[in-house]
Amino acid sequence: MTEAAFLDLWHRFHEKVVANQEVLNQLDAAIGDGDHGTNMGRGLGRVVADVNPAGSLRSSCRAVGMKLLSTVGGASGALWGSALVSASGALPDAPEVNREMALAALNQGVGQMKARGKADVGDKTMMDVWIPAVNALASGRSLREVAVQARTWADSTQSLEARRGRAAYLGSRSIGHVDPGSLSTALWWEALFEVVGS
Amino acid sequence: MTEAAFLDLWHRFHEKVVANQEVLNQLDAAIGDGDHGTNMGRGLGRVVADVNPAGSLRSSCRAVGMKLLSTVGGASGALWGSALVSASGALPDAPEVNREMALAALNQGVGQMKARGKADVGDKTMMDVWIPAVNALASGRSLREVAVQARTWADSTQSLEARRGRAAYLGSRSIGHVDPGSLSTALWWEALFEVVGS
Amino acid sequence: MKKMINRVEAIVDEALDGMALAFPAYVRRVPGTHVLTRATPKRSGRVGLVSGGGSGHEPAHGGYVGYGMLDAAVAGEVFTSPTPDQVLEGIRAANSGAGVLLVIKNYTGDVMNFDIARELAESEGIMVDSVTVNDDVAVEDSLYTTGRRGIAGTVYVHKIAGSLAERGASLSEVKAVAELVISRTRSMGFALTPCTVPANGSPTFTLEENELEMGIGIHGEPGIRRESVRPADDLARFILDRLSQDLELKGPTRLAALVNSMGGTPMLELAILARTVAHWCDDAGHDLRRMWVGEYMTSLEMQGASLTLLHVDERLEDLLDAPADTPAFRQGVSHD
Amino acid sequence: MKKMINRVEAIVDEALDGMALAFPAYVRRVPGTHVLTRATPKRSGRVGLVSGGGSGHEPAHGGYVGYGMLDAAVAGEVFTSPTPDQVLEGIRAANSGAGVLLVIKNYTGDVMNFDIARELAESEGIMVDSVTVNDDVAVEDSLYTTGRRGIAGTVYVHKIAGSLAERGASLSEVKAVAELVISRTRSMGFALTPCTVPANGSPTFTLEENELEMGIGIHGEPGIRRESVRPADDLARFILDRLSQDLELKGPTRLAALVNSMGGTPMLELAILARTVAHWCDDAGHDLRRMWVGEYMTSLEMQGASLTLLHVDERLEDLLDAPADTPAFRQGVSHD
Ligand SMILES: Nc1ncnc2c1ncn2[C@@H]1O[C@H](COP(=O)(O)OP(=O)(O)O)[C@@H](O)[C@H]1O
Ligand SMILES: Nc1ncnc2c1ncn2[C@@H]1O[C@H](COP(=O)(O)OP(=O)(O)O)[C@@H](O)[C@H]1O
Ligand SMILES: [Mg+2]
Ligand SMILES: [Mg+2]
Ligand SMILES: [Mg+2]
Ligand SMILES: [Mg+2]
Repeated sequence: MTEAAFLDLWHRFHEKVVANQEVLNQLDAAIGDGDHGTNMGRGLGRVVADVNPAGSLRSSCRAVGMKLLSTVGGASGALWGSALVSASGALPDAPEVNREMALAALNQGVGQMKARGKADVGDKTMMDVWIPAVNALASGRSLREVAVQARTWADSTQSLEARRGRAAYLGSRSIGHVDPGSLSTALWWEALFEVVGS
Repeated sequence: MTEAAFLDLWHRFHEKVVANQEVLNQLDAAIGDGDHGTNMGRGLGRVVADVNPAGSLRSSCRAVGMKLLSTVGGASGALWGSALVSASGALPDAPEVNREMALAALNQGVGQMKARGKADVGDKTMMDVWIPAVNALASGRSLREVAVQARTWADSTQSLEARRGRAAYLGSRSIGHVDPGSLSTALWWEALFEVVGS
Repeated sequence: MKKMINRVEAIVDEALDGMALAFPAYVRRVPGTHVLTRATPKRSGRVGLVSGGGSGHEPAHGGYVGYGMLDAAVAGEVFTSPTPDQVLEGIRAANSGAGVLLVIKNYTGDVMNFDIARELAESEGIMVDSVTVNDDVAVEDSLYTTGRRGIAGTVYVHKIAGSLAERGASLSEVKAVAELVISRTRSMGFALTPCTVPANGSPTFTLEENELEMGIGIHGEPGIRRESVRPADDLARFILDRLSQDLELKGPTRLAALVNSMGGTPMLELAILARTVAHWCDDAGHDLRRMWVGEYMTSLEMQGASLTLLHVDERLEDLLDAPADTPAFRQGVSHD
Repeated sequence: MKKMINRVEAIVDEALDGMALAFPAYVRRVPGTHVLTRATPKRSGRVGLVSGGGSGHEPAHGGYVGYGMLDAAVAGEVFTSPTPDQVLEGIRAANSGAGVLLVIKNYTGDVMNFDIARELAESEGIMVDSVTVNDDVAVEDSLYTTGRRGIAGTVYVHKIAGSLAERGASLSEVKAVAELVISRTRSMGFALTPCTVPANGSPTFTLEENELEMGIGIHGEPGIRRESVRPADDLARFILDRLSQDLELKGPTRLAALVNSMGGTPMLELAILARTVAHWCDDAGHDLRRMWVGEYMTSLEMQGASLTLLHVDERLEDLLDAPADTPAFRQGVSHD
């Protein structure tokens, strides 16, 4: 993956989030506080506007992370931001990265999310997409498969009772609604597939 | 007029105000603060419950006035209350009163209202009923005629711009609505006619 | 109508008890009345200050009973003037021999009921005088009508006259400073939503999603004009220009400003108005000495705000800033 | 959506400016940040107190910056945790060498963003510790979930830890008292109406005329249960029983109580709740030492209220009653 593709990923992700901003807010309104689309849209808009190629994937990944950290706010800002800052450490100070290193960085980032957020699969958070997705990739599944599956994993949060994040306060009333962070994460995987192809 | 008739007057007036409470409140909501029916209903309810015959029209008129003064509140409470207290001075310390003395007491009461409220005919207040009514009686018209006319006088406040009371703050926006205090005053005249007959 | 109450008929009674129970160090209820008076009376021989009016304007007026402000507050039913017998109880509670000043908001009902109470008190030998606050510029001033209403600016009168009374001034001096404040105070307010008088159960007017009522009073009554909603800056500047015209401010002036919530408007939005007030003063070269922002004189749960300007001088400013200690207004905490 | 604002995107920025312009004697805005800090810093060498969270809870938290309470408050967008860089600015502003205590309300977003900021500050050599307030009994407490939310009881932590810090206690002492307060504070709230997050433009939930949401948080989120509206007394007693159970109050206890408006509920109705709180304490033989009634921790214009009980002892009571002087909370005025 080139640095250009990496930055394109964030452009496409931003577009998708903006296109789904209302949906994301409404999902969050049902089981949270209704701002997930606004938060992600605001932060990604700033990434798109402010982050320029640096000739180094490590630098640009870190820059995207820092930007999200300081502009998204909320739970998702802390998780996305610190995951990317952490992942950048596993990326080379070079304008391109191979699949193996990219996977290592992904693992690093998801590990950071898990450590920071203390959520696991089944807690009805975006981890319900992140964890199966990196596991699938690690076990050799194609990005196409993962990108398609991501939606399914996101949808499957509907039947769960939330144990982490704001939705957990609703207890069993959280059942029946898709987790907004899972949906935005699925959008990210779709954007990645569109940029990288297979 | 006997003391019994006098006290019956307040019973009937109370009934009429309660029956028209919503209308009075709505008229007051349009150009005031929506409480005229509530205020009069509350005070008259207390008159009906608490004022007993005293064998003296002067005493019972004063008692009704004091009761209204301490239970109605608002502009109407001060006006009705102080008018009745003042009128009682013109009534005999006896259980009955003739037409002449009753008229003198009415005049005394209306004079007090005028002094206290500084409103005259045309200001869109209950004086638009009180003043023509006592004038008509004084010039020999029958109580029946006055009781019928009272409604007309009240209705005619609709086209006026308020110059006194809360409705005055609306300026020309007060035009087009009947003054609530005029309507409750008309109800009083109707009650009086029902009690006294011709 | 959805309200956090028990019974409509008991609202005022229970709320008065609630104030006395919540702030026992500040106020007590005169038994059997609608009067809140100071828990610790002010030093005897000082002028007493009494205000009041209909309920529904909280923290006015019970919230202003205490050191440096009122000695007694008299509450009527919601948006209904208190009755003369109750006002008389307030006067009695506030009197310690040096006389009592009544601070009346200019509404026909309030003026008449307070007047009657004053006559009753005087017949008991209590020295009573009164001032009538009429700060609302929305209404045309005229000798031939009821005149202007009293709204949020009333709290400036409580504060300044209260502090002068606390310092031991005579009844005529306290009255004079109250009249000075009245002559230099102007206010105007607007509503984004109406409010519901409990006894009625439905809002006193209705507004579309893009409408506001300009020039409202504090009893849920409609204002002088219905307008389109506009940005907070425009609203504030429009009102401030009106106030400054009416105060006949010629050049840079020393001012105090009050940004008052009608009850339902949150502090977040008030702060945005406050910002514009400061900017407007800057633009005009005025010296904005003091700003109060919050709920001072409300109309139940109505959303909206009023702005008040007070043209201060050194003496008024000193009295405005003097310590006060009441349930709803406190200042002058000493730091160590 | 009808709000007294200029532009949705500018609300927080303009409101922060407004606070600084309205209360220049109390707070200033750290330039270029969402941080309000004291206009006059506390004596150097004392522990700094920093709190914050999303906007929309005014007067929390900027209104509590000042003598005896916070040293800095960090504001996020409406109902959105502030970002770590902003919290770091708050920590820097509050630090005068003796370390900084972060008072965090227990929400995943707040906790994570404050944690990251703490790591950043520590890497700059600033001593930082934190406490997490989780007073809301509506939510089940459990190690396997997010745990309970922090709501209005947070203000007790500000007040008591703030006064201890003001007296010169060490970071570990200030943290210990904050944790003691947290362990003895319980709250629960309900909504009569929802609120509208400006960026969304429509209410987060809808309620019928006879419905309320019980067990709400402070971000417009739905509560744990939808109920029929009932008399204020019933509501208050139901909540107080829950709080007292959860506090495991065995017999008569010394208590402080906070009757908090969610923003749109007027003081008139709060006073009615306050009355019931006092009666409930009487009935149970509790010694109700101090009551606060008003807007302390709000959800924009939401109508509703929360009740908080704090189990005090002599030391906590002394700290609770110690002087404080901030835009929104003042006590300890000396009378002459
Ligand atoms: N502890 C956690 N671990 C992982 N993801 C979480 C956690 N808490 C919340 N999330 C995710 O964050 C999303 C909410 O983000 P957002 O609405 O932007 O923040 P906030 O909840 O602070 O308003 C949730 O839908 C969920 O997917
Ligand atoms: N100055 C006045 N003189 C005579 N009648 C008046 C005056 N002011 C008000 N009124 C009468 O009082 C009525 C309003 O009474 P009410 O609603 O009970 O009191 P308030 O206006 O204090 O709410 C008006 O409709 C009008 O008829
Ligand atoms: Mg959210
Ligand atoms: Mg009326
Ligand atoms: Mg009235
Ligand atoms: Mg949020």
